[in-house]
Amino acid sequence: MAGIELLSDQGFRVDGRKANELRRIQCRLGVFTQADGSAYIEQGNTKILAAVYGPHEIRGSRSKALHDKVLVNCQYSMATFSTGERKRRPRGDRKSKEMTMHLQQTFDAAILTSLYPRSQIDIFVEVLQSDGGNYCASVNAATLALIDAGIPLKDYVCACSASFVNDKPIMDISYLEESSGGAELIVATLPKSEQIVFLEMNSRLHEDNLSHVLDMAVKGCKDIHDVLDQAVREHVGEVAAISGLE
Amino acid sequence: MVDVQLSDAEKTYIIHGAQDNLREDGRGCEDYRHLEIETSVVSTTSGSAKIRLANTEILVGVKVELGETSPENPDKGRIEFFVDCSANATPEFEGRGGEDLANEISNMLARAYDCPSCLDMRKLCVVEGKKCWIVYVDVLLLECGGSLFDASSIAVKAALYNTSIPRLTVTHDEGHTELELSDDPYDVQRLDVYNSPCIVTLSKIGHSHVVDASQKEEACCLARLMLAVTDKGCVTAMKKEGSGSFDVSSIEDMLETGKKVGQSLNKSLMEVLVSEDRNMKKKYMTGYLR
Amino acid sequence: MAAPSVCVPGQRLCGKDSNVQPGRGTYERNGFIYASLTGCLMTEKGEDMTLVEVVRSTETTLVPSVDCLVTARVTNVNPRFCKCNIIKVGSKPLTDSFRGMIRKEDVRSTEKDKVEMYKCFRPGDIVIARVISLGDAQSYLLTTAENELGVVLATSEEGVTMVPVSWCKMRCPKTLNDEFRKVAKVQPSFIEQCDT
Amino acid sequence: MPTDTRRITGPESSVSPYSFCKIQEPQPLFNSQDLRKDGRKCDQVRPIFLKTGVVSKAQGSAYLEQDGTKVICAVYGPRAVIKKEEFSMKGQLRCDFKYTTFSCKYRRQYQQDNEEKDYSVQLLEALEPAVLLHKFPKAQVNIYVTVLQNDGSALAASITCSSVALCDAGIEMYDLVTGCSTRLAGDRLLLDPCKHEEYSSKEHSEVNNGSVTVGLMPSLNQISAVTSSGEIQFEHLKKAINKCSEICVQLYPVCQQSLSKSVKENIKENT
Repeated sequence: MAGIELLSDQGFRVDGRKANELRRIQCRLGVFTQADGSAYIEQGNTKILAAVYGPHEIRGSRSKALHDKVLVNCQYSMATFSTGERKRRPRGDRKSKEMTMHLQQTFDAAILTSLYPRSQIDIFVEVLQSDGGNYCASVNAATLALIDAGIPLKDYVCACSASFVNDKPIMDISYLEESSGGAELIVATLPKSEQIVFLEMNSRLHEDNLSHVLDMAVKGCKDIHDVLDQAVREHVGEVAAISGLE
Repeated sequence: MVDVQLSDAEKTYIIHGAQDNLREDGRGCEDYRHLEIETSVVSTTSGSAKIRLANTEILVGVKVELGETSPENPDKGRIEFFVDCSANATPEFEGRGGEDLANEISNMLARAYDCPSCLDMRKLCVVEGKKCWIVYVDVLLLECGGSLFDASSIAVKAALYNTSIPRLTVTHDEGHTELELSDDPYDVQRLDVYNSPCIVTLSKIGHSHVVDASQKEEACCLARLMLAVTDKGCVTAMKKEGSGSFDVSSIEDMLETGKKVGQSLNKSLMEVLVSEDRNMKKKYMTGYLR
Repeated sequence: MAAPSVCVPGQRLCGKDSNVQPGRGTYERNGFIYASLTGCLMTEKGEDMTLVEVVRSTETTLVPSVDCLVTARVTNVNPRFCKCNIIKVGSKPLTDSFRGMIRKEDVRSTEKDKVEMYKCFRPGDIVIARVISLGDAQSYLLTTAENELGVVLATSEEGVTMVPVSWCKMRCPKTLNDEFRKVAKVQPSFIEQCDT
Repeated sequence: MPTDTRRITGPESSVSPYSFCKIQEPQPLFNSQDLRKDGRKCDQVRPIFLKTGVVSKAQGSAYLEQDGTKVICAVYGPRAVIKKEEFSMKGQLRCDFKYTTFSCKYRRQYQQDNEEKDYSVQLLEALEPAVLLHKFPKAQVNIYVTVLQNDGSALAASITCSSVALCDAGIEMYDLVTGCSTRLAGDRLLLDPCKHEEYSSKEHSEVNNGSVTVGLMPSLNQISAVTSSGEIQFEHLKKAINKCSEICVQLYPVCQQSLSKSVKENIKENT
């Protein structure tokens, strides 16, 4: 895209970050009382709320029940005012349906599903403000909410995006960088075991560069893991202190 | 709405409590629960507000868009309400589950704002008969803890207060009209919400009535009277809800209470909004991280 | 008979005391008896009390209730239960059918574990059954575990109405084939008695 | 407003014919003799025609006419609940309020719009307290109200009409529900307003400009529905509610007469 230099000669991006720098992450666990688990995350200007209900009895038709594992049910919806242009409806469009499916697949792989056969876990994600990396932030928020709900996971699921600009991979891209037409690689990993649970790439990227970009994204996931881990430890510590454990 | 199961004994306890002006959480019949308001929370909107009324949490985003005027009202802008019940609040709202409730809330809000003195729609007209501002008020329900109508109306008023509409200059040039947007992002038009209504819901419990019913109280209330009350002490919309009925004389008492509570609610809300507006620069953190 | 007085819902009929009792089509509130139906006011004088009733000339609202006899048409049979449509409550036909269900263990009162549903009911059979509970949101629970309850009308594979030969068999008059059914021992007096 | 997407709409640049309509200047609601446009006094209600048993298929039905406002209502049931819903020991009422497409000045859509949905709910909540719901557990009664022609006070007329239809169907009720609406203009009350007298936000006028509709159970003296729009002061609101309730009480004998007439006719036919 002409006009905007996504990566300056000095190695700074439009928002002042370096190529391998994440946006500021702020998060909180347990924002709601009614949900079994909930979390809020801000990655730069992307703000996401996630709530987890369950495991509980299958809601709706019983035929959805799986006899050997839990049914992971997701819903991704975006507030009508979350984007620059007003959305007509919060969900039900193709993009949010796709996102719902991706989230479902991701967490099906990360939750210890065999522990709760014939039950259901709901993960509801609500985008309050969107500025690129919605999937990544949703995954991170949902992970925190699942942890808050006390649902056994193989590991944290951390997601990060990356792109390739001026022969250099860049990490955690914003909406501006997303929409500039470059390649976008999204990856969700289990950082400890270094397993990839979800990978998606849009647009064109030379084969040789793929590994660099992927490395950058995986590195981002690890960085995110550190931030999330710290938040979780702090939260658990607080809760323990309040309830008189220790 | 989220169901709360109550035993008969619990119901009797609440009903007797309401009679003696002492409710299960220690409030009197005309007291609201703790209310927190924050404005300017979402940067993609022209105005936004988040309110937390005990367990009820509502986020309102206002977006203004330039559109065509309607043929019936060529000299006025428009306001449109949309309510979304997020599944975060309860799994029952998943998919289209919350639509009925959402419609009810948005209809009530639309009716409450459907009178000339609430918001001056003529100020939103840009070119008469052609262009006007359309104000989209989107209400997002994040957690349900009772009094959704009251909380939504408060949040809407706060968000409208917070709304800034870019100033446009209109130049007429040989039959063409040109619109020019001001370069200064601070050169904005604010909405006058001084006379916008707040909804007060009076729930009839036993023979008495309470404001701001909690979920437990809602479970033992058969009929509710909703009043959209303005600062001047006028009603802009009224509605009875629920499967019960009211005695003719009890309606008069409820109106009395509604007026009193509604006016003081409006007053304290405006105070908070004005003071928050002044302290805007000091505050930098928003959302859930304070 | 003199012209009956017609009353409408909400009309106050009389005061209620120990010898005046509210009957069908009425309700009691604050010591008075009010009409809850549109119809003719009837008073029934008993030994030591009077029953006040509002009677409609046409059928009143009719829904199956626990312990009443119903006539149902079997729609669906599987090894655990059979589904049917309730078409009559007592002797009064319904305008809209209600769904009912007869579970395997409610077919007969003896040897419940040996019941084979296909040997008891077939789709299309007309069954007299008793309502045992309102069941779930879907259907009423019915039982045929009485001698007088069960299949009263059934057609054979040939499409001919069969005649009962024993409590568990019916015979086709055309082919003389026997088919298994849980047959009701139809006793008009019994059914009439249950209606009241 | 939801529109039917399967219908072919005009080209994108098309303009609705209504935009060429002349905008009517708001006319004064009453003249110097305090008479309204149709010659009524302020507190005069239009004559009511009410007939039961107009839909032969339905269990109960009623037709109500108040000059230009014509409402027909059919009641079906109690019948089995078709939709998958939770078990309830109480019966359920379902209300469907619909304007016919040709009933108003502007053409209505086939699908229920927001106003109609809102009215359906209000109608339901007006009737619910009057019906003995425990008499038909886990069954439902469907009430279909169709406004054939709308000349104001449609909701009030629907309330009266549907409660009479429920009676005709033989659904047990604590009481009838009668409806009445009024338009407030300054300190005046215009009872039973016509379409052009009903409140709309277009007019700029002093406070106390609005409409109130009340549904009352006359013999129990309980208000089962009350709704208002427009800006009204509390004192005037009270006055309006009381006046409406008075009229509602007066409507009771009208319904009674119509119902007993139908019962007597029925008896005649049967004997």
